[in-house]
Amino acid sequence: MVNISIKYFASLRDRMGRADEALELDGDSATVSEVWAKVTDGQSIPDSTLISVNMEYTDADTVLKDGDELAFFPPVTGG
Amino acid sequence: MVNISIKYFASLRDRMGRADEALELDGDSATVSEVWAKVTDGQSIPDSTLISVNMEYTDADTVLKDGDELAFFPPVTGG
Amino acid sequence: MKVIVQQESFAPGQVIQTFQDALPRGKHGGVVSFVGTMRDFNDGEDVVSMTLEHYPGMTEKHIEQVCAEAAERWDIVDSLVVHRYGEMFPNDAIVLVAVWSAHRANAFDACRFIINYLKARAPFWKCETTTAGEKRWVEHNSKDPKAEVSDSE
Amino acid sequence: MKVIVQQESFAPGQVIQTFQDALPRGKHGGVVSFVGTMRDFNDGEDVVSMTLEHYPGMTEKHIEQVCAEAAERWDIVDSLVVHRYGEMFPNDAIVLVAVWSAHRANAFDACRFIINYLKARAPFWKCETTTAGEKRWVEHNSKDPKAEVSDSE
Repeated sequence: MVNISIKYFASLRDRMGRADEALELDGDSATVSEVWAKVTDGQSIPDSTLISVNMEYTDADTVLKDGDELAFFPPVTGG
Repeated sequence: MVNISIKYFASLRDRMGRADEALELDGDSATVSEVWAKVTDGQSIPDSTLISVNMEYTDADTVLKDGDELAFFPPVTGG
Repeated sequence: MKVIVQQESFAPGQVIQTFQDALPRGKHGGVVSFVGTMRDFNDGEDVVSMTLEHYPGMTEKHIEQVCAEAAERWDIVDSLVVHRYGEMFPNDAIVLVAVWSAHRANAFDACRFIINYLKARAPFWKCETTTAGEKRWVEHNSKDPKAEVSDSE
Repeated sequence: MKVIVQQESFAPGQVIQTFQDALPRGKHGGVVSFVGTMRDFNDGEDVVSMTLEHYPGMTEKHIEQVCAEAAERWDIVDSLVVHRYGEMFPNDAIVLVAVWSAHRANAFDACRFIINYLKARAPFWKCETTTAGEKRWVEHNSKDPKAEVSDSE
Protein backbone atom coordinates (compact mmCIF):
# COMPACT_ATOMS: atom_id res chain seq x y z
CA MET A 1 0.00 0.00 0.00
CA VAL A 2 1.28 3.43 -0.97
CA ASN A 3 0.17 6.47 1.02
CA ILE A 4 1.14 9.91 -0.17
CA SER A 5 0.32 13.50 0.71
CA ILE A 6 -0.36 16.14 -1.91
CA LYS A 7 0.01 19.92 -1.63
CA TYR A 8 -1.31 22.60 -3.98
CA PHE A 9 -0.01 26.16 -3.98
CA ALA A 10 -1.05 29.60 -5.21
CA SER A 11 -3.37 29.73 -8.25
CA LEU A 12 -3.36 25.94 -8.47
CA ARG A 13 -4.66 25.71 -4.91
CA ASP A 14 -7.44 28.18 -5.78
CA ARG A 15 -8.29 26.07 -8.82
CA MET A 16 -8.29 22.78 -6.90
CA GLY A 17 -10.28 24.31 -4.05
CA ARG A 18 -8.00 22.71 -1.49
CA ALA A 19 -4.47 23.19 -0.14
CA ASP A 20 -3.61 19.57 0.55
CA GLU A 21 -4.96 16.06 0.74
CA ALA A 22 -3.86 12.54 1.57
CA LEU A 23 -4.15 9.80 -1.02
CA GLU A 24 -4.01 6.05 -0.79
CA LEU A 25 -2.91 4.47 -4.05
CA ASP A 26 -4.56 1.17 -4.97
CA GLY A 27 -1.67 -0.51 -6.74
CA ASP A 28 1.92 -0.80 -5.69
CA SER A 29 2.89 2.47 -7.28
CA ALA A 30 1.76 5.30 -9.52
CA THR A 31 3.40 8.09 -11.45
CA VAL A 32 2.82 11.78 -10.77
CA SER A 33 0.61 12.09 -13.88
CA GLU A 34 -1.49 9.13 -12.75
CA VAL A 35 -1.99 10.80 -9.38
CA TRP A 36 -2.99 14.07 -11.07
CA ALA A 37 -5.52 12.21 -13.23
CA LYS A 38 -6.92 10.58 -10.10
CA VAL A 39 -7.43 13.87 -8.19
CA THR A 40 -8.89 15.73 -11.22
CA ASP A 41 -11.17 13.06 -12.69
CA GLY A 42 -8.92 12.16 -15.55
CA GLN A 43 -7.40 15.44 -16.62
CA SER A 44 -3.79 15.88 -17.69
CA ILE A 45 -1.39 18.19 -15.88
CA PRO A 46 -1.72 21.79 -17.15
CA ASP A 47 1.21 23.26 -19.08
CA SER A 48 3.81 25.03 -16.98
CA THR A 49 2.75 23.32 -13.76
CA LEU A 50 5.76 22.60 -11.56
CA ILE A 51 6.04 19.36 -9.64
CA SER A 52 8.05 18.49 -6.57
CA VAL A 53 8.42 15.26 -4.64
CA ASN A 54 9.82 15.56 -1.14
CA MET A 55 10.67 19.20 -1.89
CA GLU A 56 12.84 18.44 -4.95
CA TYR A 57 11.75 19.39 -8.44
CA THR A 58 10.84 16.45 -10.61
CA ASP A 59 8.71 15.54 -13.62
CA ALA A 60 5.39 13.85 -14.29
CA ASP A 61 6.92 10.40 -14.90
CA THR A 62 8.31 10.09 -11.39
CA VAL A 63 7.03 7.02 -9.58
CA LEU A 64 5.77 7.71 -6.08
CA LYS A 65 6.79 5.75 -3.03
CA ASP A 66 5.03 5.31 0.27
CA GLY A 67 5.27 8.45 2.42
CA ASP A 68 6.15 10.80 -0.45
CA GLU A 69 5.11 14.45 -0.27
CA LEU A 70 3.98 15.48 -3.73
CA ALA A 71 3.33 19.12 -4.63
CA PHE A 72 1.87 20.92 -7.65
CA PHE A 73 2.33 24.64 -8.22
CA PRO A 74 2.50 27.35 -10.89
CA PRO A 75 5.79 28.97 -12.01
CA VAL A 76 7.48 30.68 -9.09
CA THR A 77 7.49 34.47 -8.81
CA GLY A 78 9.64 35.29 -5.78
CA GLY A 79 12.59 37.60 -5.39
CA MET B 1 54.78 83.60 -21.90
CA VAL B 2 53.38 80.35 -20.54
CA ASN B 3 52.61 80.08 -16.84
CA ILE B 4 51.57 76.72 -15.43
CA SER B 5 50.97 75.22 -12.01
CA ILE B 6 52.23 71.78 -11.04
CA LYS B 7 50.89 69.42 -8.38
CA TYR B 8 52.54 66.32 -6.91
CA PHE B 9 50.62 63.67 -5.00
CA ALA B 10 51.29 60.79 -2.61
CA SER B 11 54.72 59.10 -2.82
CA LEU B 12 55.70 61.42 -5.66
CA ARG B 13 55.07 64.46 -3.46
CA ASP B 14 57.23 62.92 -0.72
CA ARG B 15 59.96 62.33 -3.28
CA MET B 16 59.77 65.86 -4.72
CA GLY B 17 59.64 67.40 -1.25
CA ARG B 18 56.80 69.71 -2.29
CA ALA B 19 53.08 69.49 -3.06
CA ASP B 20 52.87 72.13 -5.76
CA GLU B 21 54.73 74.88 -7.52
CA ALA B 22 54.24 77.52 -10.19
CA LEU B 23 56.44 77.52 -13.28
CA GLU B 24 57.06 80.10 -15.95
CA LEU B 25 58.20 78.52 -19.20
CA ASP B 26 60.81 80.43 -21.20
CA GLY B 27 59.72 79.57 -24.72
CA ASP B 28 56.27 79.58 -26.23
CA SER B 29 55.48 76.07 -25.11
CA ALA B 30 56.85 72.91 -23.56
CA THR B 31 55.82 69.28 -23.31
CA VAL B 32 55.08 67.50 -20.05
CA SER B 33 58.41 65.64 -20.22
CA GLU B 34 60.29 68.89 -20.75
CA VAL B 35 58.62 70.34 -17.68
CA TRP B 36 59.51 67.25 -15.64
CA ALA B 37 63.16 67.56 -16.75
CA LYS B 38 63.12 71.20 -15.71
CA VAL B 39 61.81 70.54 -12.17
CA THR B 40 64.10 67.53 -11.57
CA ASP B 41 67.37 68.81 -13.06
CA GLY B 42 67.15 66.80 -16.23
CA GLN B 43 65.66 63.49 -15.13
CA SER B 44 63.10 61.53 -17.12
CA ILE B 45 59.65 60.70 -15.79
CA PRO B 46 59.72 57.54 -13.65
CA ASP B 47 57.92 54.46 -14.99
CA SER B 48 54.28 54.15 -14.00
CA THR B 49 53.94 57.84 -13.15
CA LEU B 50 50.50 59.13 -14.11
CA ILE B 51 50.08 62.56 -15.66
CA SER B 52 47.05 64.83 -15.80
CA VAL B 53 46.55 68.23 -17.38
CA ASN B 54 43.54 70.18 -16.17
CA MET B 55 42.35 67.06 -14.36
CA GLU B 56 42.28 64.83 -17.46
CA TYR B 57 44.73 61.96 -17.90
CA THR B 58 47.26 62.56 -20.62
CA ASP B 59 50.77 61.54 -21.66
CA ALA B 60 54.26 63.00 -21.54
CA ASP B 61 54.12 64.43 -25.08
CA THR B 62 51.27 66.81 -24.30
CA VAL B 63 52.15 70.43 -25.00
CA LEU B 64 51.25 72.79 -22.16
CA LYS B 65 49.33 76.01 -22.63
CA ASP B 66 49.22 79.09 -20.48
CA GLY B 67 47.21 78.53 -17.30
CA ASP B 68 47.36 74.71 -17.42
CA GLU B 69 47.27 72.71 -14.20
CA LEU B 70 49.72 69.83 -14.56
CA ALA B 71 49.84 66.97 -12.04
CA PHE B 72 52.15 64.00 -11.50
CA PHE B 73 51.19 61.04 -9.31
CA PRO B 74 51.75 57.32 -8.75
CA PRO B 75 49.20 54.64 -9.77
CA VAL B 76 45.92 55.19 -7.98
CA THR B 77 44.85 52.92 -5.11
CA GLY B 78 41.35 54.04 -4.16
CA GLY B 79 38.16 52.06 -3.75
CA MET C 1 26.01 31.00 4.87
CA LYS C 2 22.73 32.09 6.34
CA VAL C 3 19.23 31.87 4.85
CA ILE C 4 16.31 33.56 6.57
CA VAL C 5 12.71 33.31 5.32
CA GLN C 6 10.60 35.57 7.48
CA GLN C 7 7.27 37.38 7.63
CA GLU C 8 8.57 40.53 9.34
CA SER C 9 9.85 43.52 7.39
CA PHE C 10 13.58 44.18 7.58
CA ALA C 11 16.09 47.00 6.96
CA PRO C 12 18.63 45.60 4.46
CA GLY C 13 21.50 47.87 5.48
CA GLN C 14 21.11 46.98 9.16
CA VAL C 15 20.91 43.26 8.46
CA ILE C 16 24.05 43.41 6.29
CA GLN C 17 25.95 45.39 8.92
CA THR C 18 24.99 43.06 11.77
CA PHE C 19 26.03 40.01 9.75
CA GLN C 20 29.28 41.64 8.66
CA ASP C 21 30.19 42.63 12.23
CA ALA C 22 30.18 38.92 13.12
CA LEU C 23 32.44 37.86 10.23
CA PRO C 24 36.10 37.04 10.87
CA ARG C 25 38.01 40.30 10.55
CA GLY C 26 40.21 41.19 7.64
CA LYS C 27 39.23 38.34 5.34
CA HIS C 28 36.90 40.19 3.03
CA GLY C 29 37.54 43.35 1.08
CA GLY C 30 33.94 44.09 0.31
CA VAL C 31 30.34 43.04 -0.03
CA VAL C 32 28.08 42.97 -3.07
CA SER C 33 24.36 43.00 -2.39
CA PHE C 34 21.10 42.93 -4.28
CA VAL C 35 17.90 44.20 -2.67
CA GLY C 36 14.60 43.66 -4.48
CA THR C 37 11.84 46.09 -3.62
CA MET C 38 8.07 45.91 -3.97
CA ARG C 39 6.77 48.22 -6.68
CA ASP C 40 3.54 50.13 -6.39
CA PHE C 41 2.29 49.31 -9.86
CA ASN C 42 2.28 46.31 -12.15
CA ASP C 43 0.65 45.87 -15.55
CA GLY C 44 -0.56 49.47 -15.40
CA GLU C 45 -2.59 49.12 -12.21
CA ASP C 46 -1.82 50.51 -8.78
CA VAL C 47 -1.01 47.85 -6.26
CA VAL C 48 -1.75 48.55 -2.60
CA SER C 49 -0.30 45.41 -1.13
CA MET C 50 1.16 42.08 -2.06
CA THR C 51 1.05 38.72 -0.37
CA LEU C 52 3.87 36.28 -0.95
CA GLU C 53 2.95 32.66 -0.46
CA HIS C 54 5.73 30.11 -0.09
CA TYR C 55 6.27 26.40 0.41
CA PRO C 56 7.73 26.21 3.93
CA GLY C 57 10.69 23.88 4.02
CA MET C 58 11.16 23.63 0.27
CA THR C 59 11.85 27.35 0.00
CA GLU C 60 14.64 27.34 2.59
CA LYS C 61 16.05 24.09 1.18
CA HIS C 62 16.36 25.47 -2.33
CA ILE C 63 17.82 28.84 -1.33
CA GLU C 64 20.38 26.97 0.78
CA GLN C 65 21.21 24.72 -2.17
CA VAL C 66 21.78 27.76 -4.38
CA CYS C 67 24.03 29.43 -1.77
CA ALA C 68 26.01 26.22 -1.31
CA GLU C 69 26.45 25.92 -5.06
CA ALA C 70 27.67 29.54 -5.24
CA ALA C 71 30.19 28.83 -2.46
CA GLU C 72 31.51 25.89 -4.47
CA ARG C 73 31.81 27.81 -7.71
CA TRP C 74 33.38 31.01 -6.36
CA ASP C 75 35.89 31.78 -3.65
CA ILE C 76 33.71 33.75 -1.25
CA VAL C 77 33.89 34.45 2.48
CA ASP C 78 30.18 34.21 3.29
CA SER C 79 26.67 34.79 1.97
CA LEU C 80 23.39 35.96 3.44
CA VAL C 81 19.87 35.73 2.04
CA VAL C 82 16.75 37.22 3.61
CA HIS C 83 13.41 36.70 1.86
CA ARG C 84 10.01 37.78 3.13
CA TYR C 85 6.68 36.04 2.86
CA GLY C 86 3.18 37.18 3.85
CA GLU C 87 1.71 40.62 3.27
CA MET C 88 3.94 43.52 2.26
CA PHE C 89 3.54 47.07 0.98
CA PRO C 90 5.06 49.28 -1.74
CA ASN C 91 8.75 50.07 -1.22
CA ASP C 92 9.20 47.22 1.25
CA ALA C 93 12.33 45.15 0.73
CA ILE C 94 11.25 41.69 -0.47
CA VAL C 95 14.62 39.99 -0.82
CA LEU C 96 18.23 40.64 0.11
CA VAL C 97 21.22 38.71 -1.21
CA ALA C 98 24.64 39.72 0.12
CA VAL C 99 28.00 38.11 -0.62
CA TRP C 100 31.35 38.90 1.00
CA SER C 101 34.65 38.02 -0.67
CA ALA C 102 38.32 38.95 -0.76
CA HIS C 103 38.11 39.86 -4.45
CA ARG C 104 35.04 41.70 -5.61
CA ALA C 105 34.71 39.81 -8.91
CA ASN C 106 33.74 36.69 -6.96
CA ALA C 107 31.20 38.58 -4.86
CA PHE C 108 29.58 40.06 -7.98
CA ASP C 109 29.39 36.68 -9.73
CA ALA C 110 28.13 34.79 -6.69
CA CYS C 111 25.52 37.41 -5.74
CA ARG C 112 24.15 37.47 -9.27
CA PHE C 113 24.08 33.68 -9.43
CA ILE C 114 22.20 33.41 -6.13
CA ILE C 115 19.47 35.93 -6.98
CA ASN C 116 19.00 34.47 -10.48
CA TYR C 117 18.62 30.90 -9.26
CA LEU C 118 16.56 31.96 -6.26
CA LYS C 119 14.12 33.67 -8.63
CA ALA C 120 13.95 30.62 -10.86
CA ARG C 121 13.78 27.92 -8.18
CA ALA C 122 12.61 29.14 -4.79
CA PRO C 123 8.90 28.36 -4.40
CA PHE C 124 7.32 31.78 -3.80
CA TRP C 125 4.18 33.15 -5.44
CA LYS C 126 3.13 36.80 -5.53
CA CYS C 127 -0.53 37.74 -5.15
CA GLU C 128 -1.28 41.45 -5.61
CA THR C 129 -4.17 43.47 -4.26
CA THR C 130 -5.03 46.42 -6.53
CA THR C 131 -6.64 49.71 -5.50
CA ALA C 132 -9.87 48.28 -6.95
CA GLY C 133 -9.64 45.61 -4.26
CA GLU C 134 -8.98 42.88 -6.82
CA LYS C 135 -6.60 40.09 -5.88
CA ARG C 136 -4.57 38.53 -8.66
CA TRP C 137 -1.71 36.11 -8.91
CA VAL C 138 1.37 37.48 -10.65
CA GLU C 139 2.06 35.18 -13.56
CA HIS C 140 5.52 35.05 -15.03
CA ASN C 141 6.56 33.19 -18.11
CA SER C 142 6.90 29.51 -17.53
CA LYS C 143 10.44 28.51 -16.73
CA ASP C 144 12.09 25.21 -16.06
CA PRO C 145 13.50 25.54 -12.53
CA LYS C 146 16.20 23.01 -13.39
CA ALA C 147 17.51 24.90 -16.43
CA GLU C 148 20.40 27.34 -16.56
CA VAL C 149 19.00 30.76 -15.79
CA SER C 150 20.00 34.32 -16.53
CA ASP C 151 19.00 37.72 -15.24
CA SER C 152 18.10 39.15 -18.61
CA GLU C 153 14.35 38.82 -18.20
CA MET D 1 23.42 60.43 -10.25
CA LYS D 2 25.16 61.58 -7.12
CA VAL D 3 28.86 61.49 -6.25
CA ILE D 4 30.02 62.33 -2.75
CA VAL D 5 33.68 62.50 -1.73
CA GLN D 6 33.83 63.09 1.99
CA GLN D 7 36.08 62.84 5.02
CA GLU D 8 33.38 61.70 7.46
CA SER D 9 32.58 58.04 8.03
CA PHE D 10 29.23 56.81 6.75
CA ALA D 11 26.78 53.92 7.21
CA PRO D 12 26.26 52.41 3.73
CA GLY D 13 22.81 50.99 4.43
CA GLN D 14 21.50 54.29 5.74
CA VAL D 15 22.93 56.26 2.83
CA ILE D 16 21.36 53.83 0.33
CA GLN D 17 17.98 53.98 2.07
CA THR D 18 17.92 57.78 2.24
CA PHE D 19 18.82 58.07 -1.44
CA GLN D 20 16.27 55.42 -2.41
CA ASP D 21 13.48 57.13 -0.46
CA ALA D 22 13.95 60.19 -2.69
CA LEU D 23 13.78 58.24 -5.98
CA PRO D 24 10.63 58.36 -8.11
CA ARG D 25 8.40 55.55 -6.90
CA GLY D 26 7.82 52.35 -8.75
CA LYS D 27 10.49 52.78 -11.41
CA HIS D 28 13.13 50.49 -10.02
CA GLY D 29 12.81 46.87 -9.01
CA GLY D 30 15.99 46.71 -7.03
CA VAL D 31 19.39 48.02 -6.14
CA VAL D 32 22.81 46.42 -6.52
CA SER D 33 25.56 47.79 -4.32
CA PHE D 34 29.23 47.28 -3.63
CA VAL D 35 30.78 48.38 -0.34
CA GLY D 36 34.56 48.26 0.05
CA THR D 37 35.83 47.96 3.60
CA MET D 38 39.17 48.76 5.18
CA ARG D 39 41.07 45.64 6.20
CA ASP D 40 43.17 45.41 9.32
CA PHE D 41 46.15 43.77 7.68
CA ASN D 42 48.05 44.07 4.45
CA ASP D 43 51.22 42.32 3.31
CA GLY D 44 51.29 40.39 6.56
CA GLU D 45 51.45 43.41 8.86
CA ASP D 46 48.76 44.78 11.13
CA VAL D 47 47.43 48.12 10.00
CA VAL D 48 46.03 50.46 12.65
CA SER D 49 44.83 53.20 10.37
CA MET D 50 44.89 54.34 6.78
CA THR D 51 44.93 57.78 5.25
CA LEU D 52 43.47 58.25 1.81
CA GLU D 53 44.84 61.20 -0.12
CA HIS D 54 42.96 62.44 -3.15
CA TYR D 55 43.13 65.09 -5.85
CA PRO D 56 40.19 67.37 -5.02
CA GLY D 57 38.25 68.24 -8.12
CA MET D 58 39.80 65.59 -10.36
CA THR D 59 38.48 62.80 -8.15
CA GLU D 60 34.87 63.98 -8.32
CA LYS D 61 35.17 64.72 -12.03
CA HIS D 62 36.36 61.22 -12.88
CA ILE D 63 33.85 59.39 -10.72
CA GLU D 64 31.10 61.49 -12.32
CA GLN D 65 32.43 60.62 -15.78
CA VAL D 66 32.36 56.93 -14.93
CA CYS D 67 28.78 57.15 -13.60
CA ALA D 68 27.67 59.09 -16.69
CA GLU D 69 29.27 56.47 -18.93
CA ALA D 70 27.47 53.70 -17.02
CA ALA D 71 24.16 55.53 -17.46
CA GLU D 72 24.79 55.69 -21.21
CA ARG D 73 25.70 52.03 -21.53
CA TRP D 74 22.96 50.54 -19.36
CA ASP D 75 19.32 51.37 -18.76
CA ILE D 76 19.45 52.35 -15.09
CA VAL D 77 17.27 54.53 -12.88
CA ASP D 78 19.99 56.18 -10.81
CA SER D 79 23.43 55.71 -9.28
CA LEU D 80 25.14 56.81 -6.08
CA VAL D 81 28.81 56.80 -5.16
CA VAL D 82 30.26 57.72 -1.76
CA HIS D 83 34.04 57.64 -1.30
CA ARG D 84 35.96 58.68 1.77
CA TYR D 85 39.30 60.45 2.05
CA GLY D 86 41.41 61.27 5.10
CA GLU D 87 42.09 58.97 8.04
CA MET D 88 40.07 55.80 8.52
CA PHE D 89 40.18 52.68 10.65
CA PRO D 90 39.75 48.90 10.19
CA ASN D 91 36.24 47.86 9.16
CA ASP D 92 35.32 51.39 8.07
CA ALA D 93 33.48 51.57 4.76
CA ILE D 94 35.80 53.23 2.23
CA VAL D 95 33.59 53.26 -0.84
CA LEU D 96 29.97 52.62 -1.73
CA VAL D 97 28.61 52.20 -5.26
CA ALA D 98 24.85 51.65 -5.61
CA VAL D 99 22.82 51.35 -8.80
CA TRP D 100 19.04 51.20 -9.14
CA SER D 101 17.35 49.75 -12.23
CA ALA D 102 14.12 48.21 -13.43
CA HIS D 103 15.93 45.02 -14.47
CA ARG D 104 18.60 43.72 -12.17
CA ALA D 105 21.00 42.65 -14.93
CA ASN D 106 21.59 46.33 -15.76
CA ALA D 107 22.17 47.23 -12.11
CA PHE D 108 24.73 44.41 -11.74
CA ASP D 109 26.58 45.40 -14.92
CA ALA D 110 26.57 49.13 -14.18
CA CYS D 111 27.62 48.74 -10.53
CA ARG D 112 30.52 46.50 -11.50
CA PHE D 113 31.58 48.87 -14.28
CA ILE D 114 31.54 51.88 -11.94
CA ILE D 115 33.62 50.30 -9.16
CA ASN D 116 36.12 48.86 -11.66
CA TYR D 117 36.68 52.15 -13.45
CA LEU D 118 36.64 54.12 -10.22
CA LYS D 119 39.46 51.91 -8.90
CA ALA D 120 41.43 52.35 -12.10
CA ARG D 121 40.89 56.06 -12.66
CA ALA D 122 39.85 58.00 -9.56
CA PRO D 123 42.94 59.70 -8.08
CA PHE D 124 43.13 58.29 -4.55
CA TRP D 125 46.23 57.00 -2.78
CA LYS D 126 46.27 54.83 0.33
CA CYS D 127 48.88 55.38 3.02
CA GLU D 128 48.85 52.81 5.84
CA THR D 129 50.08 53.19 9.39
CA THR D 130 51.23 49.84 10.87
CA THR D 131 51.26 48.85 14.54
CA ALA D 132 55.00 49.56 14.44
CA GLY D 133 54.11 53.19 13.68
CA GLU D 134 55.50 52.95 10.15
CA LYS D 135 53.71 54.83 7.40
CA ARG D 136 53.81 53.34 3.92
CA TRP D 137 52.15 54.06 0.62
CA VAL D 138 50.16 51.16 -0.78
CA GLU D 139 51.61 50.43 -4.20
CA HIS D 140 49.51 48.62 -6.74
CA ASN D 141 50.65 47.37 -10.08
CA SER D 142 50.96 50.09 -12.63
CA LYS D 143 47.87 50.43 -14.73
CA ASP D 144 46.94 52.67 -17.60
CA PRO D 145 43.89 54.60 -16.35
CA LYS D 146 42.65 54.95 -19.92
CA ALA D 147 42.68 51.21 -20.65
CA GLU D 148 39.75 48.82 -20.40
CA VAL D 149 39.71 47.49 -16.86
CA SER D 150 38.41 44.39 -15.16
CA ASP D 151 37.76 43.34 -11.60
CA SER D 152 39.89 40.24 -11.69
CA GLU D 153 42.86 41.71 -9.84
